[in-house]
Amino acid sequence: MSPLDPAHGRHLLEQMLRVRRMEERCAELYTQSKIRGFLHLYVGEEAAATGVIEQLEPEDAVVATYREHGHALLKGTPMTAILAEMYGVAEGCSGGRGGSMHLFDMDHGVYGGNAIVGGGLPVAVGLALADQLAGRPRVTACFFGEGAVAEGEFHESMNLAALWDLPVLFCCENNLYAMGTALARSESETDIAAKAAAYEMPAWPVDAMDVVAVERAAARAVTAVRNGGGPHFLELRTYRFRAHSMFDPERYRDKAEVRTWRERDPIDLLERRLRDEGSLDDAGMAGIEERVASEVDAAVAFAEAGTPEPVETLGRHVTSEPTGGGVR
Amino acid sequence: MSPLDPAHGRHLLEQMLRVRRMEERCAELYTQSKIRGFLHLYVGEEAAATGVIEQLEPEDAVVATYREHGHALLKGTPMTAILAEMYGVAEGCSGGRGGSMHLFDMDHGVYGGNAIVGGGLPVAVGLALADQLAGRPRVTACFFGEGAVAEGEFHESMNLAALWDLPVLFCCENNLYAMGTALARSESETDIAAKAAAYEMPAWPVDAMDVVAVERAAARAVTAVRNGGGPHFLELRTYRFRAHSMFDPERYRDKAEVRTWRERDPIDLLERRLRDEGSLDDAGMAGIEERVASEVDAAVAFAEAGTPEPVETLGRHVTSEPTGGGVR
Amino acid sequence: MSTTTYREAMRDALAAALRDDDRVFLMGEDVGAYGGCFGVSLGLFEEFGPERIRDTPLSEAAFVGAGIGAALGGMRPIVEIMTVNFSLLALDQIMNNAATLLHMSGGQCNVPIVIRMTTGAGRQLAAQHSHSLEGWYAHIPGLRIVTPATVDDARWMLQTALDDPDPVLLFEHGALYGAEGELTDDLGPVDLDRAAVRRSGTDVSLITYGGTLPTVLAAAEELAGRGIDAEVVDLRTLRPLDDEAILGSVARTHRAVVVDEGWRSGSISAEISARITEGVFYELDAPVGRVCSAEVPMPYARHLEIAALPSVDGILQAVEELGLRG
Amino acid sequence: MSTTTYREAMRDALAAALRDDDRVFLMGEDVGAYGGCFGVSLGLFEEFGPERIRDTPLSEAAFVGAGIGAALGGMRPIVEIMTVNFSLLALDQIMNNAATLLHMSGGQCNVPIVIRMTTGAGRQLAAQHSHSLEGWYAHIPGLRIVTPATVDDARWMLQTALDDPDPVLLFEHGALYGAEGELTDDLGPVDLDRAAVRRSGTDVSLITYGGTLPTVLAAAEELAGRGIDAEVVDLRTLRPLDDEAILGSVARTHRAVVVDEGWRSGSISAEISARITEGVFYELDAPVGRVCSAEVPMPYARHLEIAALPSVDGILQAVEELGLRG
Ligand SMILES: Cc1ncc(C[n+]2csc(CCOP(=O)(O)OP(=O)(O)O)c2C)c(N)n1
Ligand SMILES: Cc1ncc(C[n+]2csc(CCOP(=O)(O)OP(=O)(O)O)c2C)c(N)n1
Ligand SMILES: [Mg+2]
Ligand SMILES: [Mg+2]
Repeated sequence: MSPLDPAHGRHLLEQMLRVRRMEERCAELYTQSKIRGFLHLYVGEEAAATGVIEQLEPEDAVVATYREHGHALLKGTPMTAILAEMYGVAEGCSGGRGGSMHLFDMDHGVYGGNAIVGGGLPVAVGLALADQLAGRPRVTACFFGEGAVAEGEFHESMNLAALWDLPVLFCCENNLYAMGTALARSESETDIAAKAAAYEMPAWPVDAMDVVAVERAAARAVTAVRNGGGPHFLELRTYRFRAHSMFDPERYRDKAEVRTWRERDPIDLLERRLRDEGSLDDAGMAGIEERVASEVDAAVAFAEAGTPEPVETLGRHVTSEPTGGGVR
Repeated sequence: MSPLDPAHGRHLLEQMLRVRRMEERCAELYTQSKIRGFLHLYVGEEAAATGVIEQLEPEDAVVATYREHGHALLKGTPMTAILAEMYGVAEGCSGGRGGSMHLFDMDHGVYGGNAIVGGGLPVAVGLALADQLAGRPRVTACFFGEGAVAEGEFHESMNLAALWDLPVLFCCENNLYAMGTALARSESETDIAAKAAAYEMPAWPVDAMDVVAVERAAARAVTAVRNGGGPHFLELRTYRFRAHSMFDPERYRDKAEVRTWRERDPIDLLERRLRDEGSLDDAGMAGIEERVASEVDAAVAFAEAGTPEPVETLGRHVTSEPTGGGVR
Repeated sequence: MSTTTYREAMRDALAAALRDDDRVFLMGEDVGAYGGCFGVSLGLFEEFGPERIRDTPLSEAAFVGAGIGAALGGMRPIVEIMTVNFSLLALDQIMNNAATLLHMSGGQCNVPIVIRMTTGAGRQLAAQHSHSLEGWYAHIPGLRIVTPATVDDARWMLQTALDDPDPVLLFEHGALYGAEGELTDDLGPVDLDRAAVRRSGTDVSLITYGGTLPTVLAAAEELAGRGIDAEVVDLRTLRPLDDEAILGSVARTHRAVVVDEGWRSGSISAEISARITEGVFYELDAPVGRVCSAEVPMPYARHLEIAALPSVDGILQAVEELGLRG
Repeated sequence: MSTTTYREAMRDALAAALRDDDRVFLMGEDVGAYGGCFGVSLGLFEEFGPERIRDTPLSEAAFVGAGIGAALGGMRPIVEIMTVNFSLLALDQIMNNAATLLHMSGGQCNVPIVIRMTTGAGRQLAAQHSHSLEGWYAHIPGLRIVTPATVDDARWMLQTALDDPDPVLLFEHGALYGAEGELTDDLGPVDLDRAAVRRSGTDVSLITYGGTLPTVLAAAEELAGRGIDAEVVDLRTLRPLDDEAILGSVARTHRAVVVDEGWRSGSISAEISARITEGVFYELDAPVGRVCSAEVPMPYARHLEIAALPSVDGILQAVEELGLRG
């Protein structure tokens, strides 16, 4: 293993930490009822989105699920806009109408935030189709959990993308559970990457607790996709450290299993490696933590200062016509 | 190739001919507007259903598509009831309410006649689930075209059946076209049997112009399914000699291609073989044709003599309550 | 009589059905090991095991279709769909098969399935988890649509639904799960063809069902304080509608407001309004009023969500618009 | 002016849109090599090639979803679903995405897609190919539902639909394809917000759309012979409804019958009836009548299918029930 470029390594660490610390604060805010609805945390899985999105260009597109705070942040959505969204205020990236599960930010290529499992895949295929038709060298990265693999929309989308050679990168975040359902209880074939063979799509598994491994795989895949190599598929093997959502009593898995996975916390792994390679010391780490903390603080302050949309505008954005706030 | 048992060989030939001659008559009746709606003929594909259904027990179940006249007939539905159904009369196997695309006959295990491509697969899975739960050694054979493979319901059903080890036999009638869409224009991976690997389901392709080959494959698969071997998958490679339905001008394929396939007409192939093996002579063939012709004549006469359901009963069978013909 | 929650009442109903009839099984996403997305089936996995409390993959079309097939095969499946929005993935199976097989087969293929799902808003789950589509489903011939609103109905409707030889869709409003109420022991199967008058009154009929029943009862209380005596009709079943109860009530009160959480245009309220007009036009002292949800995909923000939903104030205003001032 | 069929008018509309705007493409099952299930797109494959006349696999959810994504990506996709019953497979994408993305994203994500599909009965295609669900779709906020009934509308509505920044569902009644009519050259984009009065009259408003317009016009002729002067309103767009046109007509005639091919309960007719009651109650000389399809999955047998559908006789009877006898 050759040493990581120190600056880049620290950058990756900071990116993951931004996601982690933001979400830890979200969890607190949830218990204070500042954030409501469903809240799905990405804690433990940060290396997956970080490694992939690091390889994307600003104009590239991301389609994600309800567990997408990290994806939006890493793609460029300001943390302020994300927190404001969870507060349900006008300054949120979706104007307070979407909430935690529906972060949108077209300026940064963030196309949701789709809370129907599997529902984002056809949309990602369509974005890629538009790019192909328009001759744009854009890549659409579509994130989804391994639970989505059982859905018909997964299957149909995989086939369309492969049949039409579309520039999509399918990123399956295999964290072994769909809510309480372990992979082996939902798939007759548990080797997710192998499923891509049924569509003649290049696919391979990646240790997604190792952000560097993810980045390496993503680099290869993104390049291939961008250069007309058709859709690619990454199985990002990861683990969710926390409950599925804030309501989940986690009856379906062992504490010991969680403990074992926590030993491979992607942030700890990278921190250790950087320290081992002499690229990070206590002061460096403290600097990162401090920057991140102040970004989180600022985001919370921003959200706290947000303004609710006037109730009179309830009917806005149902259709595009300037309806003056009325309901069509 | 060891010679076929003569009696069994002639039986298979007669079964295929029953389907062929019945459908040829249907085509005529369609041009006379005796039969209406959509009419999808199985001409050229008879060996597929014949070979498989020959291996089923009377209590086994069949779920098929809108191209299911042969399946119903072979499973035991009287030709009279089939013709009457296409005439839309009360004596039809679905009381005239289903028509060509919706032949039902619970007494013979015929569960439709489903005209939503892919729509029968989940139902077949459910029938098998009921059998498994009830401990019945029944097999459900589910027929569908290769076009259905692109549908999400195909994928979901394959996974459920394999995951739960259900006694279903999936029979994909690969006739290379879904209406006007050639297989290679609809699937990125055109090896249909290989797709079953994504579900860890035993699967293999069969030359379905050869009824004996189909029977052999079906024997193996049905036995395995019945003995708790879980779902199996047969790719029945066949060809449709006629148009998709009576409306299809067949702009999408070469006449030459059709001619080439017609050289392997499953009925001719078997007839030739039986003659070569000395199991069939002109008199024998004439006898079969005669029996079949009179069955068809009788069926048409039966349908012609059928009685339309009284209009007052329109609302029957919407719900089960004896509604006295009213609409709930 | 005892006090219990709607959630527990529903769970008791499931447990009783599973105990009484070997053909009954429960199938759906996370009904087993997880204990049910909203905790309804908690503990059933332990009692009845993984065959009868069957966790499914995320495959709404296939497992609803499998329920239909299992029903054809003689079982009595109860299929749970977590949230009504996800049921759209299974609509082909629900409309093209469950609702249609009996007719298409000329009366051969009964489909005795019960499909349960959570419906409704109020928990800030936004536009893909919050809709109220039960009234929309009531458009489909061949289905029975039931909407238990009380603890008793949560406990006692399921058995009637299971006894129905045809498909029943049972909608549980998410906001009701935690609601407490009096449970009548041994009430026995509910007559699903009959609406229930939850409060008698003479001045106006407030017609509702499911999640909005508590709101309507609160509005009726408020009206009582203003000297207006409202009758509250809980439809219970949206298909078929109990015309006799609806028209009977309006014929007595001469005024009606229909309240439901569906979007207004094309809502079940429209159907009820049309039927009232058709049935007792000359009894009406004022046009039938409707209080529905605003026609927006449900927004996340709390104040917007509240504004989108039927409220006591909205009902009071609708009553006022009938010319009733107490 | 020239005479043409509805099918050809639709094809001309498609061809013109494809010629005018590079962002437009047509996608669906067998729209290309086969020439379209009902022959609508015949010849377009040859003119525009397989990229823009794009045959899809049988994957309704994915190709409708891909149309949504392509629309987000700046294209103007026209997605064809062969028959309305198959659209149920795509309902998740239609309701949870197409209709919802704009709102959920706080106004960022327009979805300028046009989804065309064949609707309706009359060709003995039985219970999985014959339903009329356009009125049912009109329940969904965020969608525009249009139903061309004439050759002119078949030719000229598509462009307005494509110009709409939001999703439009365009329903073509299968029985209309072969219908001939006068085509107005260069009529230009139709105002989809406006219903059209297809026949003026003073005694009763017959309100309809799409496939039942010819039946209603025939009924109006018949009524004229009996001395009853019926006004025929073609709604054209089912969402949003043109309240002004509807209420205006009824305010003049004081009587209304709504005719549509959907199942009666929860039909768009119910909504129209409710709105008329709400809007012009005191103008009504009789309750609003409805003529809809019988609430059965469509049977195959010709006589049963005919009996299930709205008919001239049914309309005449409904008019008679309003107390109008000419
Ligand atoms: C179609 C649909 N069915 C069910 C749900 C409820 N649900 C939300 S998340 C989830 C589990 C998904 O698991 P997975 O795809 O592995 O993603 P993860 O949550 O593990 O990231 C379920 C069942 C849903 N949102 N959409
Ligand atoms: C869900 C759905 N989409 C489209 C159709 C229209 N359709 C009927 S048959 C058919 C082709 C099916 O091809 P395949 O599955 O290969 O069966 P085959 O007709 O070749 O036997 C199509 C597109 C349908 N009936 N159902
Ligand atoms: Mg997961
Ligand atoms: Mg085929």
